[in-house]
Amino acid sequence: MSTPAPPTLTVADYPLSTNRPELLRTPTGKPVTALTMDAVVSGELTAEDLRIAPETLELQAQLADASGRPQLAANFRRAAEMTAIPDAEVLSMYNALRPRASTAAQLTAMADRLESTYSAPVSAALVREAAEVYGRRRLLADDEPEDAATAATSPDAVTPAVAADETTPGSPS
Amino acid sequence: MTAVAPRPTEQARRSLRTEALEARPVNLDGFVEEWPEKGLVAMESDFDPQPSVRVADGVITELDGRARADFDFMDSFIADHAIDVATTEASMALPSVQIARMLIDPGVSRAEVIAVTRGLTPAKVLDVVKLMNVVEIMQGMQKMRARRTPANQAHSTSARDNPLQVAVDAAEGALRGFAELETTLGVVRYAPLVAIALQVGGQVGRGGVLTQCALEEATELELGMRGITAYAETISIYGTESVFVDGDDTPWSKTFLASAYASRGIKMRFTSGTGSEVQMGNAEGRSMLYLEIRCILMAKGAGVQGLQNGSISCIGVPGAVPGGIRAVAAENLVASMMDLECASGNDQSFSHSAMRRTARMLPQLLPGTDFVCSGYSAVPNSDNMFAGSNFDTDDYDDWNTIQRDLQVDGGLRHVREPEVLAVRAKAARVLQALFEHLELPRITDEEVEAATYANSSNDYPFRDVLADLTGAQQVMDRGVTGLDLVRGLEATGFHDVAENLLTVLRQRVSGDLLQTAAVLTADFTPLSAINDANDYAGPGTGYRLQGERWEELKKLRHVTSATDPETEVD
Amino acid sequence: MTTLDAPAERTLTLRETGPATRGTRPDEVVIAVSPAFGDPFTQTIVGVPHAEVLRQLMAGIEEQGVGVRVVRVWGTADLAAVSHIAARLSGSGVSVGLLSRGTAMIHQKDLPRLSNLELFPQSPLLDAPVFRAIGSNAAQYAKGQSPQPVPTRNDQMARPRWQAKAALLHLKEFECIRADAGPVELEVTISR
Amino acid sequence: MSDRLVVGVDIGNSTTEACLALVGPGGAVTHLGTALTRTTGVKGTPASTRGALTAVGRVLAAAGRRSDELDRVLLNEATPVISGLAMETITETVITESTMIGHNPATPGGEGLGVGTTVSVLDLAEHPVAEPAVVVVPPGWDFDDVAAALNAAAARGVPVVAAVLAGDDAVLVTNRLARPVPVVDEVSAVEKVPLGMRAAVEVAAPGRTIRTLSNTYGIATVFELDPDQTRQVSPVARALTGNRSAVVVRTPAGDVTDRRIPVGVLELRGEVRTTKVDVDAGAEAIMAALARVQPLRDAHGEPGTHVGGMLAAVRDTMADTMGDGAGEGAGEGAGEGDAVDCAIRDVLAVDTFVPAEVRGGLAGEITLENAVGLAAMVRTSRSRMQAVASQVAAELGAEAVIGGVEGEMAVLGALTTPGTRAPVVVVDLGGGSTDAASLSADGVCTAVHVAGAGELVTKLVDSELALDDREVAELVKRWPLAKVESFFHVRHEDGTVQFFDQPLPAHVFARVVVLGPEGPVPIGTRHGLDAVRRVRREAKRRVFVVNTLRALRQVAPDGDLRRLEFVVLLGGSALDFEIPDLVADALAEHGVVCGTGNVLGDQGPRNAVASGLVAAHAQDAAPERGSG
Repeated sequence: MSTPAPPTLTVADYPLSTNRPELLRTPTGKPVTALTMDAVVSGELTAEDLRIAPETLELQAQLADASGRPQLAANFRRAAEMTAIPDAEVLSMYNALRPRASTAAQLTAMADRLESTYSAPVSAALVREAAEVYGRRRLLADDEPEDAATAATSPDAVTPAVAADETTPGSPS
Repeated sequence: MTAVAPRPTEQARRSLRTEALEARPVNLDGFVEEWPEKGLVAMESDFDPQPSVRVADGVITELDGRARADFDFMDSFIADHAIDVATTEASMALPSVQIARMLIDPGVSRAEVIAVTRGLTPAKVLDVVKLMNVVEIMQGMQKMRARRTPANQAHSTSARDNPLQVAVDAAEGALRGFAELETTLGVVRYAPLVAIALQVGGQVGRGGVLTQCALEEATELELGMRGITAYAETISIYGTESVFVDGDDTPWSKTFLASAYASRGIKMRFTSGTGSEVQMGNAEGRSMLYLEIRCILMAKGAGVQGLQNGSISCIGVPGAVPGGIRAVAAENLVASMMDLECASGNDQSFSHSAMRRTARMLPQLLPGTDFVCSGYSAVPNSDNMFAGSNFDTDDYDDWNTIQRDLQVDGGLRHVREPEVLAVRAKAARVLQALFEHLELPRITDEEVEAATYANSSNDYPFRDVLADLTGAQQVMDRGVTGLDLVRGLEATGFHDVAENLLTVLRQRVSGDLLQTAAVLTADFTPLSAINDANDYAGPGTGYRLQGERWEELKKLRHVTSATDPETEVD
Repeated sequence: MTTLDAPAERTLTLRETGPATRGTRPDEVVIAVSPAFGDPFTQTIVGVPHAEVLRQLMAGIEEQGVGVRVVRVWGTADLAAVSHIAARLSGSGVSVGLLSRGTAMIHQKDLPRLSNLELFPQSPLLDAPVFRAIGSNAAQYAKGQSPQPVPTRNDQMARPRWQAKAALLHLKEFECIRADAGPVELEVTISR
Repeated sequence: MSDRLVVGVDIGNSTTEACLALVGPGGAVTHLGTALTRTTGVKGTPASTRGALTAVGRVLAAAGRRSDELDRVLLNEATPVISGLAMETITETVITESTMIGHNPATPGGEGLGVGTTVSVLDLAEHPVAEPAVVVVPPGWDFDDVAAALNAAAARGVPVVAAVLAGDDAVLVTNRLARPVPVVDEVSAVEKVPLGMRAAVEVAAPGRTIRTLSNTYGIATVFELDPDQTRQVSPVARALTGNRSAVVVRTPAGDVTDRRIPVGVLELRGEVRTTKVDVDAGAEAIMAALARVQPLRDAHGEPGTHVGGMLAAVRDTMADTMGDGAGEGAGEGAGEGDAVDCAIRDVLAVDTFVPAEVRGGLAGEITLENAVGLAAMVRTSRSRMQAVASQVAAELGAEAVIGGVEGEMAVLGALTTPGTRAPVVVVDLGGGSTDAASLSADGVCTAVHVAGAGELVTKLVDSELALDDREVAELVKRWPLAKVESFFHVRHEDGTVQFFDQPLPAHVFARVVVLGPEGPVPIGTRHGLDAVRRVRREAKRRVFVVNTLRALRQVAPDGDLRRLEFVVLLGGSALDFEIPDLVADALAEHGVVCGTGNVLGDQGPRNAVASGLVAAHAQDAAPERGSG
């Protein structure tokens, strides 16, 4: 992938699907215009063709920057890095970031893996930062809940520790 | 030793008026006195921190009276990710009353307000909105809403998890105007079939509708990755560290998850709301709104494009304390002030009183929000598997009439019955053909007929649950994707529906729907806070209900014709 | 005449008789009440007197021919924790945990603390017959039988009516926790 | 001449199977793979084409081949089969004048026998002192108040000898009596107990059963009956046998009857004669009648009965299925112009029982009423396979030929099982029907289809265990049982114990469970493990063993099973963990070697017909090429 870096985008380029389709490619390298019904029916297209490419996420990050949303842009840049990580590993990494799920060493190893295997320095920095805060807030795997009698730590807690007389707070809606 | 003696009960004579009042539905609702020390208070509490910020070497070293060494993880995350370090000291130096006035001053643009709010701490935000009454909150919302054009979202579920019902009610809902459709399950194993039904039904009703299925994270993400659903919003966050941990997450785990969704091209928003922390017993002595503002800033720091808030499933808590619904309106405003998409609640059973139910939603309906309801029940509430919404199908005509009375756009419209029946019948036939094509359990002609004319799940023939669950498992085992659905729709002759779905899937490659407050219009144009930015600048500006759309909203089920008063307008 | 529909007003007396101990009888169920049960609270969220709650739970257990002990847990008002502490004190390993507002749970000592045999989270929907059934089921589990779970009820409109009061009662109950006090045995007297 | 790529496709009732192979010039066969999918629509109709294409697509993909490489698609001559199930309850227990209560509450109170006059607790204060009282307590009474009322009466000198309660309070009341008496509780319709009548209440010690009221002469003694009266009460005694508690009230015309419900007539039309049989005569009579008219040409049930409705529905479904293609099939030749042949060609009747509430019962008493389960099958001679073949050919661009009768192909496929040889009989244990085909030593093939298979087993399990949940019934049928004895161990149905490191889920604690593929599933029944196992095995025996024998008798030389040598079991139900053993045990008595097939040496009982089609094609091909 050594395509020349596209020009920096402005908000006028949005939506890319109508204004700049020529910039859009699938992870398999097909232009977005190749995603036709004929191609679907003939079996040329696979589910892989309908994923977003890291380059596209970078374009959207530029748009987010241009519209004054640096955090959103940072999210897209982490996402661009994560396109390379298989679905199952993404989920297991997420689970490893849950409170008291990992030791400091495990989180460090995960950050190293993000950096070395997936060239994902921004995501790795997020994990390192989590490791630092978890250490300070006693949320690493070796830490005991501060109040063993009342804290709930299990993900499959059937009872929220507390007043759950109705639905669980924050339940989907 | 404890001894409990019976309490004497007195039987004083009551007036007939008191009896009439006692019989009013509002008296079935629960109300409690405030208890600020424990956080059982909406937004005015002496126990909330005072605003403050200190920056040293480009790092926030003090936040709302707490030194960096004492930060809990919410403080840390907000300080390091949400607040703009470069501008925070300047923003914080502005008097709260000045910021509050900027929010309602038509002469100050949305962008100018955002330039200030990006540097505010949670306590400062609270200090600002505390100055605003509910009308001012609405004025603020009118300007600060991210997307210029308001929209609405529906729940389409079934008490029997009947995929056919979900499909036809999704189709009708899309036809009536909902831009997003959400479902969930009673029996979780039904999810693949119901998610397919929602997606397909939605595309029959109106091409470009976005769908999601609320499930535990792994399955929800998997359905999204496969292109069976289009977005996600059931990613809960909380305002205190202890409750966040009770929910088995942290700001970092949720941030990672947000990026995971974006990495698969899937639109996503977080969920939070006033009352959840005190309901979970760990409000740490802070008011409900203060804690919700922390959630909103956390969401912003995570870089997620939007938030579903407005108390959501804890609405009974703010609903029971003084000023609680004002606080709920304020939390929606704060989400918009933080430049996030806001799906503004009104999605859970709230009151026994129809009058209270209506009053509760006016602060969102009147100014307009990105999604006025984050779940208007597009099925009767008895079929609502999110435990009931503030509005359901029985309220369609009332909602349409209120839109017409006040000339506001709540995202819905009246649709004539023949059109409703046509899309319901078509959605049923499409799902029937698709199920057969995918070798899923048969949908009979009798079911199609019932679905066309049904109201609730009781009006459908029973399905063979065993066969359906086996079929649902096959969908997962065989790795059926959105592309397979497109192929099946095309192969069974429903070319238009196949095109609609393919176009929605193609959006994923462009990532356009990842931008703030994005929806797809009927002609598949992504409409977001970038190309449909809210440009409200006082009377005569911003989104106005006029022209073709206003003509559409003038229609109701029964309107007497002026030309021939013996007939009704069709 | 007195019926279940109009329970007689009874006086509940709970006398502490010392630290709670682990039971040895395999045919007993331990009922554990939360810190505020009986005092300062006297009734559940919907006004079922605590005397009646305990009387019906105990009757359900007695009808199955199983013994019962009642303890109070002082250290926590978390239902799962209250119930699990009681299960570990129970000779059969089966317990019923009870919060002042009425929320109840059947627990078993070998289960993880956050799991349970049966949970009755909707306190506004629990009345005397349900408490009787909960006691009966707990006793049947203690005997190694497989009772049909007590049907749980659901009411979408419980949220607007009871959600805030439940939160309030929960906060009040937490105020009564004595963190350093262990569970104590109670002698129960219910009289008219 | 190079090898040719062929695929055999078997469109069965529930699954469609494919077998891909290379056939060499000399007829040598190289198998490349097999595939399986669900049959779409009814087999042999154009709707089933899609399943066939799916199966072919899958086997090609798995072998890395393209459809344009195919030389030929070999289809079986699949004739549509539609089956149906119905059940009729044929007995009914009726109690008149509320003569007895025999519902067996879990926890009665006290022990022994009390005989006296029934009196409501409301009237107890006025009850004469000399008269022994059986106190009847309506719903809503608190146990403390009941005990107080009984103690007060006893203190007044009334001999309180027993009580009958509406609520579940017997132990509670007994524990509070100064002098305990037998108490029967949970009598939901207690208001129907006649007052002022002589009554007897008996409660046995835990683990025992009553002795007096379950004995006709015991009742006669209690109520001082004459011999004629004694004769009348004998059904009461029988109905109470095995209970731990009971109440008998002496009323002028009280009775318990067990009557037969007329549920209509089944008309069986054979080749030469027609006979009618009452459905309530039971399975044995129905099957005997069927044997007399064999071979069956059609069957009809009385309109308005379940059986009549089911038979009509089966016939209508077939007529609709075949009628669909009336226009399009006009030029197909076979069956053109004929009325669609939709006759019932076999029925299987099975005696079963259904738990039912006793009419006139006071406490929701349940008895096991007799019932007859009936499976029926329609098979039409009119095939629309030609239409399927044309569509398959058009889609795949390869020639599609209809090659041979299912039964023959199944035999050919079965013969690829190591250790078999002709003469051989195959039995296909399916979902809707059980099929047998035999190949004699001289190459003659005969095939039969009989009604009733896996689906009937599920239905019997569901109704006999009163599960009312087909999903659980299906699990019970397919997987072994266990009892969860603690959170860390289960006892399997064979008595062995398995321990777990992680606690089992809470909802299975102390329950009888099915050990399904996704972990233990609790069975919602009060029955113990042994009872569930017995029901399951009996259901399988009554359907599969009976049907295998029935089918084999029709294909065996002179109907003599002893003249069969090899029997190979095929089909989905041959994968069951115990059905093949049940069948083999039954056949062992006749000296028959019986086992589950292993097609191609690695396919188990699957893919026989598809493999047979390939084998037949290769056999045909070889001599042709040799001579030509």
